[in-house]
Amino acid sequence: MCKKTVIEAKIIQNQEIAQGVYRMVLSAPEIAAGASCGQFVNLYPKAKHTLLPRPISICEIGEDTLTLVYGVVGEGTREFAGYNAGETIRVSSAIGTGFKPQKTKTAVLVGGGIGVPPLVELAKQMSGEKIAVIGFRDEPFLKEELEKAGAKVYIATDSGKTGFKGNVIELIQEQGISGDYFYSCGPKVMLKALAAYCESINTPVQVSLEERMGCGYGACVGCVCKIKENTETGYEHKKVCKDGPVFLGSEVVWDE
Amino acid sequence: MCKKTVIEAKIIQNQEIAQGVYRMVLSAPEIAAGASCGQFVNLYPKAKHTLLPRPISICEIGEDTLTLVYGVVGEGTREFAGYNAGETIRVSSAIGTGFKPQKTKTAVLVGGGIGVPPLVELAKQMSGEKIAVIGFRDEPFLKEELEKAGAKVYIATDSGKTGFKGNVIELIQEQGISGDYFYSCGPKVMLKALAAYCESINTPVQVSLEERMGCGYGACVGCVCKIKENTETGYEHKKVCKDGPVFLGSEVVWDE
Amino acid sequence: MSNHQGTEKKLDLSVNIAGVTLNNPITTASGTFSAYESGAFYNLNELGAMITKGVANIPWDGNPTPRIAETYGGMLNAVGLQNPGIDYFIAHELPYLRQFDTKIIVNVAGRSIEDYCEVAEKLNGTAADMLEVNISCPNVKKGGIGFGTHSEMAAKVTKEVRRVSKKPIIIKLTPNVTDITEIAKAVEAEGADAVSLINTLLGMKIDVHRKKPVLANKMGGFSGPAIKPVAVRMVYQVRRAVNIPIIGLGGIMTGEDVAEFIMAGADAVSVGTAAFVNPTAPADIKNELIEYMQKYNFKSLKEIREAFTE
Amino acid sequence: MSNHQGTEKKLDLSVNIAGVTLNNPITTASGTFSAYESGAFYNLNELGAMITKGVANIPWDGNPTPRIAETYGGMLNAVGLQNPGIDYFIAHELPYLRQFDTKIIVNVAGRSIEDYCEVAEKLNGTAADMLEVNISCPNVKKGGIGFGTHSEMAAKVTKEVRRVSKKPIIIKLTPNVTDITEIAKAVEAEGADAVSLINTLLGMKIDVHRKKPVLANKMGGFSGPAIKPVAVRMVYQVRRAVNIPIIGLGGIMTGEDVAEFIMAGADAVSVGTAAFVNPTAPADIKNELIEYMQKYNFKSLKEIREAFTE
Ligand SMILES: Cc1cc2nc3c(=O)[nH]c(=O)nc-3n(C[C@H](O)[C@H](O)[C@H](O)COP(=O)(O)OP(=O)(O)OC[C@H]3O[C@@H](n4cnc5c(N)ncnc54)[C@H](O)[C@@H]3O)c2cc1C
Ligand SMILES: Cc1cc2nc3c(=O)[nH]c(=O)nc-3n(C[C@H](O)[C@H](O)[C@H](O)COP(=O)(O)OP(=O)(O)OC[C@H]3O[C@@H](n4cnc5c(N)ncnc54)[C@H](O)[C@@H]3O)c2cc1C
Ligand SMILES: Cc1cc2nc3c(=O)[nH]c(=O)nc-3n(C[C@H](O)[C@H](O)[C@H](O)COP(=O)(O)O)c2cc1C
Ligand SMILES: Cc1cc2nc3c(=O)[nH]c(=O)nc-3n(C[C@H](O)[C@H](O)[C@H](O)COP(=O)(O)O)c2cc1C
Ligand code: FES
Ligand code: FES
Repeated sequence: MCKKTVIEAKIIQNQEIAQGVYRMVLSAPEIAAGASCGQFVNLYPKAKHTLLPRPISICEIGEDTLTLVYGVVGEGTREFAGYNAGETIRVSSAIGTGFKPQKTKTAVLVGGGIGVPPLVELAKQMSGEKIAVIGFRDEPFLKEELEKAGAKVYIATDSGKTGFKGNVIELIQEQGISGDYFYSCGPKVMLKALAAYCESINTPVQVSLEERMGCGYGACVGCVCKIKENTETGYEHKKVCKDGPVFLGSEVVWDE
Repeated sequence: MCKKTVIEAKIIQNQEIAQGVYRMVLSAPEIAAGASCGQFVNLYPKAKHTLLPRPISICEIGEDTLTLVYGVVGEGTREFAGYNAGETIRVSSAIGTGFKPQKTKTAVLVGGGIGVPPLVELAKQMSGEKIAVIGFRDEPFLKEELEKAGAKVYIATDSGKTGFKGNVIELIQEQGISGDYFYSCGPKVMLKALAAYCESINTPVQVSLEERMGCGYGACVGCVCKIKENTETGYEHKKVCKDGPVFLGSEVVWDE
Repeated sequence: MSNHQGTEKKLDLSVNIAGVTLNNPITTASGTFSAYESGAFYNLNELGAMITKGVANIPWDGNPTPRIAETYGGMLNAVGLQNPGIDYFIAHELPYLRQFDTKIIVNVAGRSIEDYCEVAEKLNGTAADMLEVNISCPNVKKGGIGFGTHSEMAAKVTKEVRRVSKKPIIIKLTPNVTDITEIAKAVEAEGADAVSLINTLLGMKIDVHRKKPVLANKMGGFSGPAIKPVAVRMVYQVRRAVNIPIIGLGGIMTGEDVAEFIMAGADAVSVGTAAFVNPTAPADIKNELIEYMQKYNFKSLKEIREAFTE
Repeated sequence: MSNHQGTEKKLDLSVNIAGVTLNNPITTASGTFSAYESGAFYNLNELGAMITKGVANIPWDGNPTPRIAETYGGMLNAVGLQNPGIDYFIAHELPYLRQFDTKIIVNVAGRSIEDYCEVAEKLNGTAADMLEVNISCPNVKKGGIGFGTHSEMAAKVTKEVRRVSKKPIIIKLTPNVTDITEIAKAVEAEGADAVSLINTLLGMKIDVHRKKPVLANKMGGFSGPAIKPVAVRMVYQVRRAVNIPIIGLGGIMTGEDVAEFIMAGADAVSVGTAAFVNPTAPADIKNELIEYMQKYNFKSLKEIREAFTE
């Protein structure tokens, strides 16, 4: 009956791969076994004044390991960044409804900043041609991992320091990148613009959303987003942590 | 003007010397230089949900070091017990009014349990004959340190496992231990009984009191004890952290 | 630690609340528990009772997001009582709850007295063992003032729900009042079978980097270990003001916290925010309570309560 | 981080409260500060103002010990306003305070309206810059009910103290009320020059090993970072209810916390429990506030306040 759990996992690696961005590899065979691309895990800080779980997408699923890539933004991720290999961290089972890889000819994977990580496992899971278009403020990361997973990688940066100067949608248009299915994870403004773009070119897109979470496992209804439904309001509040984080771009109500 | 401070001191040693009792040696030259026997320092836990300082008596004052001996009783001391040599801990300047060593022929130092530590530095500071009578539940500690400081040591334990079976006052009476000045630190019941005994034999005694503290440095009036004064009530509330922790047994109102 | 069970009197965790016997005093705080999701982490039969999310007469959409903010040792929520309505609840959720060997307490929300009564009536014929009436909801008919902050309004809701319901009713009190004993006495006088306290404190957090409130709703309900001293104080005060059973909650994180509430006067307790910090918290806390009782050789909750001296 | 001072407009931390200019918004919360002891750790000239411990018309003995308990992210105190009385204060403490280049705000305690007035009158001719009237004290004449929990009583104290005092008066509000805006409006109407909030929440802690309350007084005042969400919410509410300046406090630990209170509507702030966690907290927090302002290029407290959007 108890199909989910929280374990103390051993940290195998915890290394800065770009400024303020860390790759953490955990030894967690039982969690890796139940995980699929686009799901996330909850990481629990040790500091007792920070209570809530930190949801982090699964970047890669190994036989016995999970790879996470996270940015340092606040107290919890700052704590995580301080861990050394050999220490342990509390981590939950893989949670949520992830990407559903489709059997299409050319898949376009669009990532923004700290939204890039889940695209790596997605790329690994897909056969067929795959193009990754990834945008950053300044410093790219996970390019090699995406290439190793067989993707052709295009990079955009806000600063223009690396690759195309501009955002991913401008890059897609500039390079005339096209495909028959899009997948994306990144800031909401990017996802919203991409969903509009995909609608305009009549191509489906799966998007991975973010929301502030309470429980992180479906019990509190804290983390909802608006999904189109045949109700009075035209939408229903669905849980990002359970019904998502991945939804079809066309079913999301992009109001804000 | 700023004559007090809180520093990050390096831990040189942190070692269990009896069950649940630890000796911590800190490298803290500036604090050691200003410290005297019977004063205490505040140790600040790192865990942010435990806010208040933990007052710990100074056990020994070295040239550049402070030695503290503490028992693990709750969250803060449990945290301290987990530190390794090389790590740091926040520690305050020496605080309070400590023992005033008197020039007498025979001093009797009476300690109970985790009240024994400050007697070590006291013994070191005193010339003349000194007798230490120390009581424990079960397992004695700091015997060698007191002997090294020139004291003849008598031990009592509740269990009778080591030394005399009974309490320190029974031991004093049984062995006919006497002196012209007493100094003491330990549980309140012991101090109260000793103060009564000293009064009965007309010998002065300095006692070191404990009280729950807020600030730990004299600002909050949280840590008071009743000291006899010529007021309406016959006493005044004095601060254990500033006016004490050491008072004359004869001036304390031992009501509880 | 004495641990001679079998030879000695056995440890009895059970407690009777208004005629309903719970196997143990641990229940799940409303809004922090979902049988399906929580049951993925621990065996729900370990609970004294499941208290459901608030259910209203019709579906409520809840508030916009962000609904959650973390604070120092606590959290804020402004879920806004999103719920699918009582008909859906009875048809689709209650049947799932019945499979577990524990009691079912349905938390009831409403924007008017009629709302509360409609839900209570619809639950009459069902498997629900008790109702917990959340009177912290704003009364839309009275300009959004909380039912729970005025003793006359609290009394009125209690009276009407008591009249229509065939189940024992627990009134859940808000801590955002000058004198909680006044409200507790008012609801006791109108037939409340028990009270539960505390609901969340009202709090706010501002993100000084984004320069706006963290919650879309600006203010939200403040819960977690940070608030425990207020909860313990109120349970202590209410215990000395009324004679009906008390379900105590607010910041419970450990078995010793449960003992603290029982000493303050609670008959049972609820675990809320702790289940966010650790999904198996209710089960773990029950085990810690047993350890605590063994350490001090307490054989029943009553013995814990009676060991307390002021 | 832009940091071009000198060439640009200079950073101005000053704030005017009821005609008194503080060099910066950082003051010391009453009861958590002693000029002599705190001044051993940092330079008191760094403060916007020193707020003293509560002083009554005659010496108060305070409560029995233990007076202090630690809670999760907070603490309880039941010092009971021990103080040497206003005559001693004026003769022996005020002269010491005068040497510092900062303002002096004297916190006033009383058990009756006459008590408050007596202290206020005696302070008229002195170096005190302002009075902060703590109306959380129990009114012994009215059976120990807090002045601060009833708007009529709060208004009455304000009116009488305002009448006798020649100094600006700040009324310090208690959070243990159903609607703090009601009290704030009542004291504003009677001439309060400013309000400060919040005083401590009422809390309790039980030691489950000793099986009794930790505090000799059983209940005590709950302070520290745990309570900040309640304080921010109340400052936000009161800012929208009255026009007089607000001194905000409750759980401030960092410079960003100060910015949070300013965005919520505070004109100045007080640092209390933080000074127990770190004796130099008031000075450190002031420096952190400056860093925060530099990061976002704020030149004054007003700019912080105006950057807040709801
Ligand atoms: C489904 C999902 C997957 C995510 N995957 C990744 C990932 O792979 N890599 C990565 O770097 N980040 C990811 N994030 C964002 C990550 O959860 C936050 O950056 C992190 O929680 C911040 O924690 P903190 O303690 O450092 O920040 P603080 O601001 O101190 O956190 C305070 C609270 O806010 C929450 N919070 C803060 N920012 C966010 C956010 N953007 N989204 C949700 N909650 C937030 C925290 O969880 C915590 O409860 C993901 C978020 C979601 C919802
Ligand atoms: C002047 C003085 C000198 C002391 N010297 C020593 C010493 O040399 N060695 C030693 O082992 N202990 C000493 N103590 C007692 C020591 O301060 C406590 O054991 C310690 O604070 C417990 O902290 P904790 O977090 O482990 O316990 P918790 O119970 O988790 O602490 C909770 C709170 O209660 C306070 N507290 C708990 N027990 C005591 C106590 N007995 N006295 C004062 N405050 C307490 C803590 O400081 C903290 O604020 C001394 C106390 C005082 C007042
Ligand atoms: C996310 C969330 C949702 C809640 N929803 C409800 C609810 O629907 N009905 C209710 O009576 N209380 C609700 N509460 C309040 C809790 O039941 C409980 O009273 C409060 O959180 C204090 O307990 P805790 O500190 O253990 O969480 C909710 C609390 C949280 C955190
Ligand atoms: C030990 C202690 C003593 C206090 N004494 C007083 C007092 O004399 N007068 C008063 O108005 N407030 C008093 N307070 C309340 C504080 O001034 C402040 O309102 C409260 O602690 C909240 O702020 P904080 O969380 O920053 O501590 C006291 C608080 C503490 C912790
Ligand atoms: S975070 Fe609780 S339901 Fe999603
Ligand atoms: S602990 Fe604050 S005065 Fe002694």
